Amino acid sequence: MSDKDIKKATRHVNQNEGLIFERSSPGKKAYRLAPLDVPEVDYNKALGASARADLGNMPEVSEMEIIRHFTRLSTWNYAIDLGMYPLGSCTMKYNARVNEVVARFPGLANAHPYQPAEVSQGAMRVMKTLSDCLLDITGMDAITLQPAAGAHGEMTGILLMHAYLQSKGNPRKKILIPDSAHGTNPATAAICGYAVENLKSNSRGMVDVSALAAQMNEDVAGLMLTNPNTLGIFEQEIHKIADILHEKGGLLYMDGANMNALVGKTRPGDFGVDVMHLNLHKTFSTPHGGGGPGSGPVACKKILEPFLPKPVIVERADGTLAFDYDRPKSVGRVRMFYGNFGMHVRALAYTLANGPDGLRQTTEDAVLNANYIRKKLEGDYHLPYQSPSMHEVVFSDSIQEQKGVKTGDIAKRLIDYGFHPYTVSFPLVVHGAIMIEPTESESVEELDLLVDAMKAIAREAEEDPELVKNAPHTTRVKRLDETGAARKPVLRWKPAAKSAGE
Amino acid sequence: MSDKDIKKATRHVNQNEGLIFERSSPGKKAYRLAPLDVPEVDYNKALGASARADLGNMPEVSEMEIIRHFTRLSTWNYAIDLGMYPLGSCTMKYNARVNEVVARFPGLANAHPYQPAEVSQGAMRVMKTLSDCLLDITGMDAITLQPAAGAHGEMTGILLMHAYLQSKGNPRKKILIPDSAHGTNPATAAICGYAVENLKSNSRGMVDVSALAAQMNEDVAGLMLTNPNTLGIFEQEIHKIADILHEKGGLLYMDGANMNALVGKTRPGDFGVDVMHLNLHKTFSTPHGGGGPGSGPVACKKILEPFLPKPVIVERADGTLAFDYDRPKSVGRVRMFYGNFGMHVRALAYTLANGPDGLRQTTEDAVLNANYIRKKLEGDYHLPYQSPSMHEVVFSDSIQEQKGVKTGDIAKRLIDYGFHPYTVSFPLVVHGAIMIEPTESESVEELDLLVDAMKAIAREAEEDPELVKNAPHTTRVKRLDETGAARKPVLRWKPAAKSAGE
Amino acid sequence: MRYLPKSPADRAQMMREIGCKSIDDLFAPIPAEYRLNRDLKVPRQMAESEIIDYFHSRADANAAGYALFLGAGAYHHYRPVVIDAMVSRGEFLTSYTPYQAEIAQGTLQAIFEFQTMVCELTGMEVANASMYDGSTGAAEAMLMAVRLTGRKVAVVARSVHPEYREVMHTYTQHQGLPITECGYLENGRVDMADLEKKITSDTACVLIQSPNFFGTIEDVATVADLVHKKGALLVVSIAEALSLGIVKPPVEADIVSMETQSFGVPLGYGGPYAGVMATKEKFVRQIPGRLVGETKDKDGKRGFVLTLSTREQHIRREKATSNICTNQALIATMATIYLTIYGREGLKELAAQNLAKATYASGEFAKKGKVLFAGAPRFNEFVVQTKDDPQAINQRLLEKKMIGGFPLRWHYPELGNASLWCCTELNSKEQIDAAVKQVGQ
Amino acid sequence: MRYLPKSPADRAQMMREIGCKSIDDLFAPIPAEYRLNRDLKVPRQMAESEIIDYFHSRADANAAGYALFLGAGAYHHYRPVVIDAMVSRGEFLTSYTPYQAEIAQGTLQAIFEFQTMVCELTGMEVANASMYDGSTGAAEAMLMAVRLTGRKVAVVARSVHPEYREVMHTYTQHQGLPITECGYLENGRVDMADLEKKITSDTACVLIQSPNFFGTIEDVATVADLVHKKGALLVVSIAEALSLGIVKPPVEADIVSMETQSFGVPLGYGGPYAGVMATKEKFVRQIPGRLVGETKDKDGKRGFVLTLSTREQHIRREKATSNICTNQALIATMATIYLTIYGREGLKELAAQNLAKATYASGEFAKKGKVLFAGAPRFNEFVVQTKDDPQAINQRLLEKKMIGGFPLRWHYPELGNASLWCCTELNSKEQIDAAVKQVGQ
Ligand SMILES: Cc1ncc(COP(=O)(O)O)c(C=O)c1O
Ligand SMILES: Cc1ncc(COP(=O)(O)O)c(C=O)c1O
Repeated sequence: MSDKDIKKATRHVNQNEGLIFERSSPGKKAYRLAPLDVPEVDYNKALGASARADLGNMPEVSEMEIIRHFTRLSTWNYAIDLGMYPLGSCTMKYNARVNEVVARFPGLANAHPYQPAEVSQGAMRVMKTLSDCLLDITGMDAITLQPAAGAHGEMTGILLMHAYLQSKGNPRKKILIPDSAHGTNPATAAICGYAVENLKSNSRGMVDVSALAAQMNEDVAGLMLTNPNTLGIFEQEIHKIADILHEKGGLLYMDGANMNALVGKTRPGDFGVDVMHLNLHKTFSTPHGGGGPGSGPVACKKILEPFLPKPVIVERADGTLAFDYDRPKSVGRVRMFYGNFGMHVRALAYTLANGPDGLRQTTEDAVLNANYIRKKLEGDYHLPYQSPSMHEVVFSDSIQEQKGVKTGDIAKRLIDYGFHPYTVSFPLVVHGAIMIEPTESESVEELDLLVDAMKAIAREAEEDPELVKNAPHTTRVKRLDETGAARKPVLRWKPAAKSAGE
Repeated sequence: MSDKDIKKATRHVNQNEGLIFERSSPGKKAYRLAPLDVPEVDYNKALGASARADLGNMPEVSEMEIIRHFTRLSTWNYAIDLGMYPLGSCTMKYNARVNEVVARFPGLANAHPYQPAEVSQGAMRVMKTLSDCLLDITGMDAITLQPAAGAHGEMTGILLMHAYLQSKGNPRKKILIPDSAHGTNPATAAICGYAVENLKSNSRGMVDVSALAAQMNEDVAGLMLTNPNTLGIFEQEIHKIADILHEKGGLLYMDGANMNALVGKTRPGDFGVDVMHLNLHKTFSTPHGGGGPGSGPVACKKILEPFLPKPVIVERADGTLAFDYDRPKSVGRVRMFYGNFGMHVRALAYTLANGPDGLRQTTEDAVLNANYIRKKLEGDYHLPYQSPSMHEVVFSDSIQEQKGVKTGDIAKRLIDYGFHPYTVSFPLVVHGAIMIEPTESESVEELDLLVDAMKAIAREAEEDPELVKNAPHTTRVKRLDETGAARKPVLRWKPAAKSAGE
Repeated sequence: MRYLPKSPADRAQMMREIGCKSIDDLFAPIPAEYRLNRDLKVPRQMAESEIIDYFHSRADANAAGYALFLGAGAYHHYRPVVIDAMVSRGEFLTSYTPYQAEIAQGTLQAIFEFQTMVCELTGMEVANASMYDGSTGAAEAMLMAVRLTGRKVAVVARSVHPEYREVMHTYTQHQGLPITECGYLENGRVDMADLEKKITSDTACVLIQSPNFFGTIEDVATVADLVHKKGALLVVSIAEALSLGIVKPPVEADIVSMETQSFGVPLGYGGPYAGVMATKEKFVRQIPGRLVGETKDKDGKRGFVLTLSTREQHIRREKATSNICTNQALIATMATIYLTIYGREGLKELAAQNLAKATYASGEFAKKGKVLFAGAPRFNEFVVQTKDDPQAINQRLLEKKMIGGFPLRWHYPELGNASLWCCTELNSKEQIDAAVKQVGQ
Repeated sequence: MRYLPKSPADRAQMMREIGCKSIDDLFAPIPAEYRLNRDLKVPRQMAESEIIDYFHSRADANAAGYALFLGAGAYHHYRPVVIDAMVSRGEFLTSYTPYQAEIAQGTLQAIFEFQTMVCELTGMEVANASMYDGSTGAAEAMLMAVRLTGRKVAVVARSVHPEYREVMHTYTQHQGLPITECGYLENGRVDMADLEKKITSDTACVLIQSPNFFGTIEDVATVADLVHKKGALLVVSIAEALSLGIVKPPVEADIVSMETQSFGVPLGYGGPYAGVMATKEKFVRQIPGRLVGETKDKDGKRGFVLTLSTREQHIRREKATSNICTNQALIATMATIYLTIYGREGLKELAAQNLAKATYASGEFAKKGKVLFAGAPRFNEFVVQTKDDPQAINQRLLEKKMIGGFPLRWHYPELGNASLWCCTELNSKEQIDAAVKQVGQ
C-alpha cells in the first residue's frame, strides 16, 4: 500500500521515550520546597514504628525530562483535537477550550467541599443552574449531579427504582434489558441486586413490544432502555413500552448515552421515562481525558424525588443556596461530596455557549451527519437494519467477512487512513458491527474523508485482504498482542525489567 | 535505511491539513460578540468614503476547525519540549512552564503601558529587579531593557558608543568585526553609519592581537566581539584586546549571545567590556516561539549611561519607581514603550528559580555538555581548532566531504535520527562548519543519542553517501526546493491557487 | 453556533444528497406528539467573553484567598504548573479510552506508570487504572473481598471517613452484605478488643482508614494479624495519600483503596478526583476497573494495552466485577505527573513538611483547647476540643478570611465541641498563629 | 537545580570521560584574575510556589479590574481563549526559527497564512513574517523607501504616534536622513498644503498614520496622489489594526507598516507585540525581515520555506536590508489565530462595535467638554478638551478604579487640556457613563 492513496495522513518522524523509571537517577530533582517556617520534626521519631523506610523505585528526574516525557507520550495519542472519532455510542464531540479555562478559575478550582455555604454560593449556583437546564432538557422533575459517570448514574437510577418499589411494598426481582444494551446496564442491575432478563429486539431493531408485554409482570421492577437505542434507532413505540411497564407497576429507566440525538427536539420526560442518566462527557462535551473523568447526573419524575442521593441543593427564600441533608428516604450517597463538580462547570459552559438555538442546531447537525454517512456507505457496507437512523448508524462486516476481513481489521486499517476507528462489535445484536457516530462536530470535508477511507478499505478488502488484516501499517507500534498480555499479565514496571525496557 | 538503527525516533501516523483559506466557507463562524449596549452605528454612513467594502479572502471557519488546524500544524514542528536542539550560538535551553504562567497573570498581562505609575509599580519592580540581577551578572553599571532582540541590542549599544564618542568630539568612522562574527554585527554597524573593517582570527581561533594593534587607530570607534566567540573559544587575551582599544580611545562592545558560558563564572564588566547586550531568549530561557519574540537588554559602563535610550527606570527616595524621560543626552528610543516586558517577566522568573547556585551550576553543566560531545566526536569529525571549548564546539565536514557529503546533508540526516540539526555553515571562518551547542538542559542519555547518531551518520557517509545526501527520509515532506522558492517567490495564498492547494 | 463546522450551504447540500427536504424529515421517527415545539428554557447563547464573565462572578461568590484549615478527605497542596501544562495538551485531554492501543500508547504508558507508582507507594503488587474516587473505591473493595472470601459480612471502623461509610452502605445495601462498625480508642486508633468481638466466621473483610478520619495513623500490622487470624481480608483505605511519603505502607493489607486527590488534583469543590485500587497479584482477577498491561507488537516492540477485560462489564455484563466503565484517567495522569515531579525524595520531604506544620499547629492549639487522641502518631490532621462551639469559632475565622476546621459533632456527637483541623505545606506559621488566636480560651 | 537533568553521578562520570578532575578545569581558559569567586548578587533559589507568590505580589501592585480608556498605540480587546491554548503548545512555543523546513512546517504554514491575511487586510501584495513592533517597522519602512528611491529626506506627519516618531529619529539619525514634520488640520487630518510645501525632490517618502494618533482616519488616496506626483513613496503606519475591519485599506500606499497588537496580543505593559511590513510585489527585494514562501518537496508535495534570505544579515552582512534576525513569530501566530477566529465577518462586526462604543462615548463626553477634530471620520479613539487638567481628571477616575485618557499636553502643547480617549468592545456603557461623570463641567 502506498501512502499516496491516503488523503488524510502522512507518516512523520516521532520521538521515542522509555518508561519514566528508566530515566531515574539518584539526585535528580524536579521539585524544590519553600523553606520551612516552623520547627522541623524528625518523622522517624514522631512516627516510630509507623515511619516509612524509603520510597523504593519512585523516579528521580528533572523538570525538563518530565516535560519531554509527557509531551512525547502525548504525541502517540489520537485525539478529537487531531481528528474525527466516529465512535458509536461515545459522542466524541468538540471539547471547547473556554470550558477548561473557567473550570480553572481559582474561586472554583480551589474551593474546598466543606467550606461554609456562605463562601460557596458561586459553586452551588453553578450546580443549581446546570440542574435547571438539564431538567428542562430532559423534561424531568428532579435531579442529582452526584454520579461520577454513566454507569454510576445507572446505579443511582436503579437504586431510586428499588427504593420507590420498596416503599410500595415490594422492590421486585428482575430488570428487563434489551439484547442491544450496553454492558453497564446488566452489570448495574446486578449490583443493585436485580436479576437480568433479556428482551429481544424485533426485525426493525426496536423493542419487540409484544414480547415485552409477555415478559412484563409483578416480578419486574422495570426496563432499562437506551433511546435512541444502540442501533441509532428511535424506539417509535416508546409510549406503548412505558404504558406496558406502568400498567404492571414497573418503571422505565432510560440510558441517556444517546441524548445527543434528542436535545431540544424531544424530551424523555414527555414520552414516559421515569428516570434516566445523562453523560456530561458525551452530550455536554466535557473532555474524555483518555477514559475519564465523566459525570452522570440522574434526572427523575416527582415520585422518585424523595429517594435521591443526599445532599440535594435547595434554594432558600432569600435566594441563597444550601445543601439539604435531611432526606429520610434517600438511597444514601453514591459518592463523597457532590460529584465531579469540575465537569458540572464545563457542561454549564457548554450549555451557555449554545443556548436554546445552539443546542437544537447541534442535535440537528449530529443527526444530519449520521444520515449523510449512512447514505454514502450504504452500498459498500451491509446495513442490517433499514429503520431510519438518528445520530449514529450501525453497519456490519458481512460483505467483507467473505474475504476473511472482520470489523476489527477494517477498524485497524482506518488508523492508516488517519482516523480513529469506529466502535467495533457493539451492539452485540449485530454480528461484526461497524458502529459510526460522527457527532455534530465534523465538517463535510472530514465526513467525506471518512467515506473515502471506508470505501477504499472496502476495495482493499476485495483486492488485498491481507493488507487490511495486518493493519495498521503506519503507526509507531504495529498491532499489539492482547492475548499475550492477558495470558501473562505484566501490570507494573519492575527494576529487573529495566534492561529489557530499552 | 531501516528505522531499526535509529534509537531516538520512529515514524508515526500524522494528520494532513490544508491552508486555513481552503477550509473557509461563507457563514461558518468561530466568534460571537456580546450584545451591543450602545446605539448601533452604520459604519458606511459614519466613515463615508473611508468605509471598507469587504474583507476579501479572510477565512470563515468554526472553532473546532481552528483547534484542529493549529493543533495539526503544531505536530509538524520539532521543539525543545520534544528533544534536543544542538544549535550552536542559539542556546536552545529548557523554557520553564512557570515562566509562562506568571507572565499571564492579569495584573501583568493586561497592564497598559500608559497606565499611571501608581498602578504600575508591580510591572516597574519586575523590570528594576531584573535589571539589578543582570547588572551583577554582567558586572556593568547601567542597563536598558528596551531592545526587542539581540540585533536590536547591538544597534542600541553601537548607538551608545557613537553618542559617547560624538560627545568626545568625533564619532569615528569604523567598527572592527572579527571574521567569525554573526551577521547581525556588521549589519548593525552599517545601520549605525559605521564602515565595517574585518579582523582576522589567529590559528587558535582567537582575535589576532597583533593584527588588532595594527588595525586600531583614531578612526576606529571600537570592536564588536563575541566572547566566548562563535567557535566556542574564550578570548584569553581579552584584556589586552580591551587595552589596545582603550589606549586609542575606542570602546569594546561584547555580543552577549554566548553568556551561557559565563554566567556566575566571570563578568564581562570585569574583563574590560564597555557595553554589551544579552539575549534573554537564549541565556535566560525565554521561549523562541518559532523565531521570536526575544529581548536584548544592553548593559554598559558608567561613561555610557547618560546616553541610554529613554525612559529609564529610577527609584525614588520613598522607594517608589518612576520612568525618567528627562535624559538630554539619550540616543532616543529604540522601540515604543519599554521593550518586550513579557520576556522580562520570564527572564526574572528563570533567575529566581535558579538563584546564584543554580545559575553557576547551569553554566558549568552547559560547558560540561559541550566538552563531553567534543570528546566523543573528536575522532569522527574534524576539529579545526584545538583550543579548549566552552559552551559549544565547532567541527567541520572535511572528512565527510571527501565522499561529497556536506554539513548540510549531515544536518538533514540528523532529522531522521530524531534530532534537530546543529547550526550549519556558521561561523564562516570554518568551511563546512558543524556547530554544536547542547546547553545545560540535556541529559547524558540525550547527549549519548546525539553522539550515536553523529557516529552512525559518519559511517553512512562512508558506506552510503547517497543515503545522507537525500535525507531526510522520515519526515512528512522531503527536502524542500529552496532555490525554486526564491526564483519565483510565492509569498501568499491566492484563491486561484486553491485547487492547486490540495 | 461557533462550534459547528457547517455553513448553511453545507447543510443544504448534505440534505440534498441524503434526499430530505427539511431537517425535520430526519426527526420523523419521533412521534409527533413528543416533539418539542418550543425553545428549551436555558439561558440565551452567550459570547465567550460573557461566559468568562459569568463564571468570574460565580467564582467571586466563592471563598478565594482564604487561609484554609480543612482536610477531612480533601487536601490542599501546591500543584506544580507542569501538571496542567501537560494534561491540557489536546492529545491527553481530548483522547478517548485507549481501546485502540496503536494510537493510544501515550495514555496507556502513562497509566502503566501510574499503576507502577501506586504499587511502589502502597506496597501492593498490582493496581488498577483508577476508580471514581476513594469512597466508591472503598465500597468496591468490600464487594471484591466478598467475591474473594465468599463470606457475607463486613466490619468497618468508625474512624473511617463518615461519607466513605455512607457510600459503602449505599453500594452494599442490596448485596445482602451487613456492615457492622467498630469503635476507636482514646488514642484514636481502632479498638482491637471491639474489633475482635465484631469479626465472625462470616466476616469477609475489615475496612480501616489510615491515617484515619481523625488524622491518626493506624497500627495496620496488628490489625492485619487479627483479621487474618479470623480468615478475613483487610482492606485499608487511604484518604490523604501524601502521608505515604513518610508513613509505612500498609503492606499487610489484602486490598488498598486510595484517593489520589492529594497528588496534584485541585480541590475543585469535591471533584473530579481519582480513586485507585491495589491488591495482591493473586487477587487480580477479582479487581474492578481497567488494567493496563505490557505486551509486544508484531515486531517484538514493547507496547501497552488494556488487559484482563474479561472482568469487565462490556465482556462479562451482569457477571462483571463491577459496572464501572468511564473512570478518572486524566486525573490519574495528573497524579502520575505530580508523583514524577516530587518523586522518591520530594514526597518524603513534602510529607515531612506537612508533619512539621501540623505538629507546630497542634502544639499551638493545645494552648487554647484540648488536642484529642494523643498517644498515637498523626500526619497532617488533628482534632481539637474547644470550649466554644466550633461553628462559632469558624464564624470568627471567616470574618478574618480563614476557614476553620471541620466540626465533628454531627458525625461524632460523643466528641462534643471538637473539630478536625488540617495543616499542609500551604499553611504558613503566620496563618496558624492567626487562627489559634481566634479559638479563644 | 530542578531544571537540570543531571545527577551528581552523571556529572562525575562525564568528567571522567572528558578527563578533567574538577569542573573548574573546563573554565581554565578564563584568566584567573577574571574568574568570579563569589555568589552572584541575585535572590536565592526559590521554590516554584514562591515564584508564583512573588509575581502575584507584583501583579497585585498593578491595576487589575480597572476600567480602561487608554489606547494611544496599545489597545484592549477581548482575547479568545483559543489563542493561548494553541500558542502554549510546546511545538509552537519552544520551537526555533524555521530554518530546517522539514521539521518546521507548522510554524512556516502559520506564518504563510499570517502573510496572506496581512495582505488581505492592508491591500498590499506581499507582507513579511513580522518586525519587532509598529514603531521599529515604521522606521525600517523609511529606510526601505530610501533604498528604493535613492532620495534622502523623509516627511512625517505630526499626527503620527509621538513614540513612533522618536524611534524613526533614532533609526535614521546616522543615515544622513533628515526628517521634516508636517502639521494637521482642524479636522485632525494631514495639512495637505503644509505637506505640499514639505515635499521636495529629495523626499524619499511621506509617512502618515491612519487612523492617526488622534483617532482620525486619514484620506490616504488624496495624500497618495500628492506624494506620488512628487515622485516620493507613501508609507502608511497603522497602530490600531482592528480599524481595518471597517476602514478602507491603504491600497494607494507603497509600504504599509502595521502593529498587530490589537489582534489578540495582550497589552503586557507594552510588549511583546508584533509589527509587520507589507508592500508591492516589485519592492519585495528591499523588504526587511523574514519571508515565508511556498515551494515543493522532491515528491512535488506543497511545503513552505524561509526565502529570499539574500536580503538578510546572515547572508548579506553589512549590506543586508536590515540587521533584524529574531523577530516576533509567536506573536504573529497569535494574530493569525485571532484573525482566523473573527475572520471575514467577525472583524467587521467587531470593528463596528468599537465604532459604536467610541461614537456613543464621544457623544457623552461632548456634553462635558469639547471633542476636537470633528469633520473627519474616527474609529475607536477621540480627543476631548476639558476645563480641568486631564491629570486631575485621571486622578479622580483612578479613585473610582477607572484609568482615563492619555493627556496630550506633553506631546501637543497646542491642544491644551486635551486627552486621547479610547473605547473598545470591552468598555461597557456603564463604564463610559461613569467616566463621563468624573470629567466635570
Ligand atoms: C449506551 C451506553 N450506556 C452506558 C455507558 C456507560 O457510561 P460511562 O462510561 O460514563 O459509565 C456508555 C458509555 O460507553 C454507553 O455508550
Ligand atoms: C552570536 C550572535 N549574535 C547576535 C545574534 C542576533 O540575536 P537576535 O537573533 O536576538 O537578534 C545571534 C542570534 O542568532 C547570535 O547567535
